[in-house]
Amino acid sequence: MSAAPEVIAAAPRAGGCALQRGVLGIVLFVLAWEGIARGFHLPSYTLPAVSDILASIYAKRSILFTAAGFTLTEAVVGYVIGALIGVTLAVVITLVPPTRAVLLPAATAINSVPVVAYSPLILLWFGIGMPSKFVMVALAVSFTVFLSTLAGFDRVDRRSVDLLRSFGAGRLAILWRLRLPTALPLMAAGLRVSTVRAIIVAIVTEMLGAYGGLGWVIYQAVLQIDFVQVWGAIFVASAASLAFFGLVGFAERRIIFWK
Amino acid sequence: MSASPLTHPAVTPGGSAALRLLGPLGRLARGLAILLAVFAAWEALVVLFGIRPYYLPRPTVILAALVQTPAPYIQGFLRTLSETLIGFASGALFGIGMGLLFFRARALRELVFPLFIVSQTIPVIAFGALVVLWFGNTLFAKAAIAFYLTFFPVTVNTLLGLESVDPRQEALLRSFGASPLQLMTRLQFPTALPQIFVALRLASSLALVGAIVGEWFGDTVGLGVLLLQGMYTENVVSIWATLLVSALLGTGFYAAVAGAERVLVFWGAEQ
Amino acid sequence: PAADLTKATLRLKWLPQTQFAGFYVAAAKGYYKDEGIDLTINPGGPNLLAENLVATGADTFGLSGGLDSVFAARDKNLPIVCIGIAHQMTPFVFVARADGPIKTIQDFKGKTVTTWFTGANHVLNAILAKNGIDPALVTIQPQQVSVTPFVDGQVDVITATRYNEYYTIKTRMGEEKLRTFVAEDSGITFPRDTLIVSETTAKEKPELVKAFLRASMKGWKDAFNDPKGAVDTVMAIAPTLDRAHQEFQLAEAKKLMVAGKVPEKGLFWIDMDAVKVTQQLFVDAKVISKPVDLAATFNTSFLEAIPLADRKP
Amino acid sequence: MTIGHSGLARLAAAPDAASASSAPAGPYLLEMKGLSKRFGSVTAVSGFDASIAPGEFVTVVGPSGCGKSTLFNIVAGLEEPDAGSILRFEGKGCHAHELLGKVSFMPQRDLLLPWRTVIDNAVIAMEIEGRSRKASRAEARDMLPEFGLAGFGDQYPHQLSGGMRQRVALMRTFMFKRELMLLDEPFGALDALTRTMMQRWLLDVWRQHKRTILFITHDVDEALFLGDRVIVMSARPGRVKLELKVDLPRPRSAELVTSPEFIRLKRIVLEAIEEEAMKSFLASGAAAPQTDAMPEVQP
Amino acid sequence: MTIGHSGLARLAAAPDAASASSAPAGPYLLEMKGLSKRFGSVTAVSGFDASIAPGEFVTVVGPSGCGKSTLFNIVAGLEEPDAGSILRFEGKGCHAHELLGKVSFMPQRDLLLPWRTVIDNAVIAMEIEGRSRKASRAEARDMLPEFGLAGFGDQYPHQLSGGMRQRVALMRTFMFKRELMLLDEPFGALDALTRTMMQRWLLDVWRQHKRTILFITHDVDEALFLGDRVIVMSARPGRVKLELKVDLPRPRSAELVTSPEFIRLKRIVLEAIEEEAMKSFLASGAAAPQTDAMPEVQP
Ligand SMILES: Nc1ncnc2c1ncn2[C@@H]1O[C@H](COP(=O)(O)OP(=O)(O)OP(=O)(O)O)[C@@H](O)[C@H]1O
Ligand SMILES: Nc1ncnc2c1ncn2[C@@H]1O[C@H](COP(=O)(O)OP(=O)(O)OP(=O)(O)O)[C@@H](O)[C@H]1O
Ligand SMILES: [Mg+2]
Ligand SMILES: [Mg+2]
Repeated sequence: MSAAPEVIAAAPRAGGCALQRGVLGIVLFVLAWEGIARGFHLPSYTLPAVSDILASIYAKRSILFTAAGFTLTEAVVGYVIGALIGVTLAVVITLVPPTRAVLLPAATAINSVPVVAYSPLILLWFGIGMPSKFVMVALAVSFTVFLSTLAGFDRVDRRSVDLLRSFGAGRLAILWRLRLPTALPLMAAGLRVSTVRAIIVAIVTEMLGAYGGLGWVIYQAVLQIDFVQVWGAIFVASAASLAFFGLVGFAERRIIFWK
Repeated sequence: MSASPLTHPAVTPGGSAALRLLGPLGRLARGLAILLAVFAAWEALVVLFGIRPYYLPRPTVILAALVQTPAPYIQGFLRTLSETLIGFASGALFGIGMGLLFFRARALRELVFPLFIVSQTIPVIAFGALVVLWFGNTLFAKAAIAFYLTFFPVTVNTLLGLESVDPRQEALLRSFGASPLQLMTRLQFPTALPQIFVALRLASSLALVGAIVGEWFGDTVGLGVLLLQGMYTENVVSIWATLLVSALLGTGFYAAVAGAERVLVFWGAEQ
Repeated sequence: PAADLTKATLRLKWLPQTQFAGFYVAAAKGYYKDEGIDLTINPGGPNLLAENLVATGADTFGLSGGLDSVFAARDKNLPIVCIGIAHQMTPFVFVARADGPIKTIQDFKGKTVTTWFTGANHVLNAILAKNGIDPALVTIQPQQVSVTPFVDGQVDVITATRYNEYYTIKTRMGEEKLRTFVAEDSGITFPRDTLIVSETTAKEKPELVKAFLRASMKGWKDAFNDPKGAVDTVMAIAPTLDRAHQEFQLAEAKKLMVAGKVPEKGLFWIDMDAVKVTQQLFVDAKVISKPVDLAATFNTSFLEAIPLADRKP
Repeated sequence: MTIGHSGLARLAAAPDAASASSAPAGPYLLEMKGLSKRFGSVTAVSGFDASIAPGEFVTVVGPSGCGKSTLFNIVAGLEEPDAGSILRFEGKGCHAHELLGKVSFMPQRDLLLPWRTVIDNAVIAMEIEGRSRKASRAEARDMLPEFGLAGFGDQYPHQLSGGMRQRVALMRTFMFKRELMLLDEPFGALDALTRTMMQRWLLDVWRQHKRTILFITHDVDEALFLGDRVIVMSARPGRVKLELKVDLPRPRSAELVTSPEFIRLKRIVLEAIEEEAMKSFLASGAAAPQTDAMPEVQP
Repeated sequence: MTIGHSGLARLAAAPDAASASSAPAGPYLLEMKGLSKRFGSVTAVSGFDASIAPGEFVTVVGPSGCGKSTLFNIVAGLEEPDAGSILRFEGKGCHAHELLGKVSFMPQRDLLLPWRTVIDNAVIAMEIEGRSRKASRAEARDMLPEFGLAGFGDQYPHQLSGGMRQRVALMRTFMFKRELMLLDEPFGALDALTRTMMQRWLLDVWRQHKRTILFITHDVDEALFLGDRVIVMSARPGRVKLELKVDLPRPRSAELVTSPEFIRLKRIVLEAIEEEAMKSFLASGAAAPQTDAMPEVQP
């Protein structure tokens, strides 16, 4: 099949010392930022100081946390829907091979359009409420999950399939006992990469029209020329992404223990 | 001994050889046939169920729009293409460079890598306004966003590729007295190339996303502009036409990168 | 001669359309060049704020959101100066169904009203306040990109710009099916589409500002006199636009631009009385923390330096 | 340093002499007559005839690519032979796919599922048969000591050495209780020493379980050490080149491989194989070797 | 079905008897005295003594993990031995790293670079030495027929069979013209038949090129068939367990492996190895075998 797994492996793991260095790196970066912003008296619309941003996050915490909850809801619901669609499609193609000739090219074609390009259409179709965000996130997630799951299903050793067949196993049994577990690592990689995308897509769509959420907060803050708040929302978004990513990564390590 | 190479089986099965010869053309024909079928089904669906045109216009209407006013779509295509190319190329070079640097300087990598990761969780669009402030209303502002989305996967995969070098292979070259530079050019970089290309293929789509999003920040030409315009004037036909052009651009660019990969990484990822 | 031209940019508030026809006509006909300006027109977009770009020097001129965003910018200490106002009256109308239950502003109570939270919401609040309606009694929601929810009857009142959404609703439903509520009927005027420059430009390059205003006025007058030509000019830049819509838009823009004191004072006139009223509105609504320095924010001297005959539409 | 031409000549008479004594009497468990299989223009197997009696241990050797695995795939029911081939199982003619689930098959690699413990890997075939999971697990646990896996039941494959993994794969094959077992180079991936240990152990297990085994290998020592009978296949398309009865006493011990009788049999098999290896090299389309010692077996 | 206890007893005297006759006279090319190497808490090699005379073909066998590759890494200059170890090359004492670029080393796998043609793979060592690319390519092209690769110079590794790849790797090693060649299980990945062919061919090439070869293998037949001398290593930590002179006539032909003298030597080596394999199994910490036939060589 032509759909190569496009899943980028996770960043190299960090050891104990590496962790310390990583924290040090972030601290240095923040200090440099603070120094530059304060030292050059940069106006907030160019680059606000980190301390100001943190202070603003604290001051506006209830707005930001509500918005983050809004965005996370959109991202997680869309993510789950997208993941289910992606896995289902891959299962259908595997169980009913003739569908591959139709579904795979169609999926690849739809996937060749950058997701954000769909947003105008989706907003027109589904309005600016949560449903349009669900659809956008699901769209972005489902293709990644679909392609990585299918690649996982296809990666299974032909000889293993033959072995189970020789035991009298049918397609479903082979899918359940062999293809699914084989595909898990690739699926998980797809799921992990999708977490960050889910949140970014939710925010991007919110900025084009929404009733709330971090993207909406950013949009409003830009209009009110409140760049400290823009940065505050970016910080919160980034933290939410990291948390979502970490959570899925943790679940992955628990489930795929044999790697 | 003028033998034929052994992997080309001495006798190639006739049927499959013919198929392979037909390969690219045949696949193209099949792809076009499927496309036509999809369009026909779509047209029929809209007509039969009387779907309102501002929900889903008929494909013939979309194609007609493309044919009647091709100029904005062609200009948009070219403009977005150049932004994508510049962002992609700079992101790829920077990504590979950082990968090499991180590979050689472990301490630096541990210091900077977490920042790279965090940077990727920032929604680009939040940056749009700032990028216009920093880079002005130029093509480079868009390319900068494409760059931002591109470099990270390339860095990660370059690093992973370099680290996947077989230590025995390295030992072999060292036993021949190879210097670090010789190791890099003759072993490490070529080994990493397949991995790098996986990232480049991904980056080709991301660069396009970056260019389109970048165009939402005040521009006159580009596919992103056409999308916005279509959205705010509720011109669904124009949105669809732009989607089709984006698909063309996306597929074409991806195919180009994949083609380059096939030529440069002719030996395949597995060995 | 190209070497003598001063480079400058104009940042619009939105994508190219005939709402900005005069500027495009002036550029196309070389009026800016005649005034010694090599002007680039940069469109806006969602998420872009002309005030910000002008304040930082990224753009020379800005056609910004309106008095609301000018006040907000000054409130945040952005060094910008308003040198003219394009739309002399409120460009928004509130639209309900003619055959629906909403006959007067009072009927907004208990109904769903959608509006943009980018300025139009202030107008809505002011209208409600003027009519003694507690905003809490009205369900105010952010407005969709599409007018479909209103057309489908999911929303009772929708906000529309006279030149954009109103046209879309009208073509989809028929004008006779619509009832409109205008801010001016409640004694409120909300001028929008303000021309701004940075304080530095205002101080150091007054001639440039005047030259820009002169050329722009010329462009606009041409656009009013030859709407077809103006639409052609804009459509050359954004060919995917709908011509009929753009013609309508230009006609509406003209109405907005020649309203108020413009017949006596000329295009882009800054009606300080209207400005003061609007500021009070914002202070009352706590949109800005304190009144701004009006003298520093609004500078009519550039307009006044142009002979009145040239300014009159 | 030569593929002795004298050897080839000498061999000409050998196969028939040897195979004359090799066919066991009685009703056969598996009979193959004129078995053929083409893949496109490649004929993998052509006119293969052999019969396996119940309880026999038959080993198959032959040059790489001669169709050994293809043969096994047919007998395991995974692939249909070409028209005209005759396949009889337990005295009845049948289609290959009817053998699915009736023959216990172990492929070239251990193919353990990394997410299953030793026990769960061993019971997978029974699980697919729909047998009670609990009962089959208990049964597997009881068999662990016999397979040298006592105490390893709850380990995962990646925690095992190559030899142990191979034993788990064998245990899985044994637990799928079918009269006929097909083992395709089960020890091919092991180093020479581990391999020797495993051979001796396999004979032990086979003696206790009394199954019929068809065993593919590349290694002549292994074929002779294990088999009641050795089938040497010709170069592609695979046919029977030589059937050789191995009249060595059982149980067989390590010293056997250096006994004169073993050496005598080994010489016969080696010469037959060498002739075929040479053929397969010539058939691969290469010109005659430049040195006298570079025949290439793999296509 | 046992690891003959009688065998172990008989062996007790054997090593010394055998090794007494094994040391060749004259100045040595390579001398190792008390060579040791620890990795953390694992002692891979400990007190290894051996000397290699110019032109000799010495083979090394030993259980898996006994430190053979570690030994080669030291001699190739890739790893320093622990303090107290003595390493002499061409009569002069030296550090291991001084040997980098002085010894021609071929690791366990062919390790061909997939993006280089056969020729370019063969010349990589010369390229690293800084020799003219054109000249070395021409030289490589001339050597192709000898290595059975005529006409394959511009092919890529993935187009070659396993045996041919191995020959390219050997060609690369030969083209790095150094007195001493270290070959670490060069045929380990080949099937038994290809392997036999390659052995005979290697002897041929060696005869013509007159190099000194140190050759690691797991296969006793291979060690005896190729070597002037066989060094059997003990289980980890690796020492010399047995040095055995192989007084078989050269050139050696395929029939040799079934000759009585060969069988006699094989028996000696097998017993020495089996004792060590058993030791290494017991040392691996596993419980005593449950059946009498499941020793495990790999830890
Ligand atoms: N599914 C298939 N499609 C096409 N050709 C095949 C297929 N399976 C096997 N072949 C071909 O049939 C021939 C015999 O293959 P097979 O795997 O049976 O050989 P083998 O004797 O098992 O070899 P080895 O000793 O290397 O395992 C080979 O030339 C192979 O390329
Ligand atoms: N770099 C290293 N770090 C730690 N331990 C090592 C290292 N290299 C080798 N060892 C250990 O030293 C021992 C000897 O390893 P070595 O590779 O030399 O064995 P070998 O005899 O070549 O085995 P095989 O026959 O399997 O190739 C092993 O236990 C191995 O785990
Ligand atoms: Mg096989
Ligand atoms: Mg080793």
